[in-house]
Amino acid sequence: MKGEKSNKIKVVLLSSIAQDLGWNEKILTIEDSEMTVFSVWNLINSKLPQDNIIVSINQEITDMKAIINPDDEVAFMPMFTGG
Amino acid sequence: MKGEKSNKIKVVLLSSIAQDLGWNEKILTIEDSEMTVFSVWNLINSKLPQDNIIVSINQEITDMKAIINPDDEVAFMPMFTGG
Amino acid sequence: MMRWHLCQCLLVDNSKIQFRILKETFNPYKEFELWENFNKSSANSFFIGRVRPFDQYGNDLRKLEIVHYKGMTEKYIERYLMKISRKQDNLSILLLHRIGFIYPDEPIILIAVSANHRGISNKYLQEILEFTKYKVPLWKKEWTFKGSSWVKKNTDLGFEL
Amino acid sequence: MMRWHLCQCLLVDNSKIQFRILKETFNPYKEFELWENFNKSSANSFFIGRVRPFDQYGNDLRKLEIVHYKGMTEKYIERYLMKISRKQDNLSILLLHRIGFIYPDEPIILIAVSANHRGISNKYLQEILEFTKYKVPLWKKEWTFKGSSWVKKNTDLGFEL
Repeated sequence: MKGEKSNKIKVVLLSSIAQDLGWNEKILTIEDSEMTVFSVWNLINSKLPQDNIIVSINQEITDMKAIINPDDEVAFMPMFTGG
Repeated sequence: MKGEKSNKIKVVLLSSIAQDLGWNEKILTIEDSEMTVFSVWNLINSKLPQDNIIVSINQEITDMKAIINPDDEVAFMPMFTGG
Repeated sequence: MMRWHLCQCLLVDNSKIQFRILKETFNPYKEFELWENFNKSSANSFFIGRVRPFDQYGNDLRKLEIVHYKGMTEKYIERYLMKISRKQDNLSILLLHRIGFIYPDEPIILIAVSANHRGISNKYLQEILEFTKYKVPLWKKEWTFKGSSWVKKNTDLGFEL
Repeated sequence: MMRWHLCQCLLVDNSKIQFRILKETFNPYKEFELWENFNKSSANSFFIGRVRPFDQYGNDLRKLEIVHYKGMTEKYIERYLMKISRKQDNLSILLLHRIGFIYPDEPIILIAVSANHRGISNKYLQEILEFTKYKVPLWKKEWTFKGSSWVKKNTDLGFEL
């Protein structure tokens, strides 16, 4: 049934998170159909604390409990410091 | 005793007050040594109301009860509307 | 007062203040650029007030006339700008105000304030603007195609505080 | 997003909004002049933010780096500017923000707001400025002569509210 459907997601890291983990973008294959942003975070990161992290799905800010769908772009970023 | 001393004052009108009374500046001779701004106002004006008038002596804002000295410059002006 | 016409700039403690009463129109962008070249800070706030094309009753405006009380107007501006320069360190202020006849869309007032923080430059810019509206001896007369009349009351901020 | 690059200007009801994310430095006075030529109102408020010559620890700064999240940054700015344009009629807004490397004294941000009343142009200018500091996906990294570090916290307004 799921054979035709993509099960890949794009993970984007920004600013100090990209620097700390050493990469900016990765394409991941997801197995779990009920995967949350938090489970992606645990998958890619084993050292950074989760505090004060802003997360987005498809460039819309969301929270760690949000469910990820195939083809989604998930991003992890620190607090904004622009202006 | 007072012969050597000037007993003249300069009266300045600004904005709508100058227009309503028809002049901008006058030199007046004062007789009364205890003359107030209010008495100058009564001397020069018999038609305008006293409300919302700003008065100054020597370009410092004061009030109608202030005493005028010889050589003073007394001015009558409406509320400011600049900026 | 003479020193203003000679140096156009006064140092008060660590702050620089400058103002001019102008009989002719001016180019606000040129003024910003000239001034900011010598007053670059991390926060720079500017304001240009221009003549509306209608009078206080909604009629088409031909021109605005601004009258000042020579000597007293300058004294009140100088005293006020010196006061805020003493309250706040490292402030640069430029204030230009037109007098005489000013036509629709021409600038009447320009204010520039530089400071180390955005909150400070914005705060003093607004304070100076309200000051020029209510505390400086300046009067406006509106000339329409039917006649002229003195402005009785200042325009408000445009919203309820 | 493409329409921004084509027309650089969006009409929302009676208001005009415009923003650009810039990789190169710009001349703020030229930008004000070009923009205000088409957006002359009675009240015009402007802000230029420039790079401080020192970092968050007080060391000499070599350069500032600003990173954005391409697509998301533009989307959040556009959505916010459209929201305030719908709240307030007859507003014109210009917002420029630098990304990449920016050197001390160079402009990072320019905001221009035109309105019918001074209170409105000043109010929205400040709102937009605070918005860009706290609500837009933008990050600062400071490069000194010893190394680089990400800015953890925004500078404050400069005074107690």
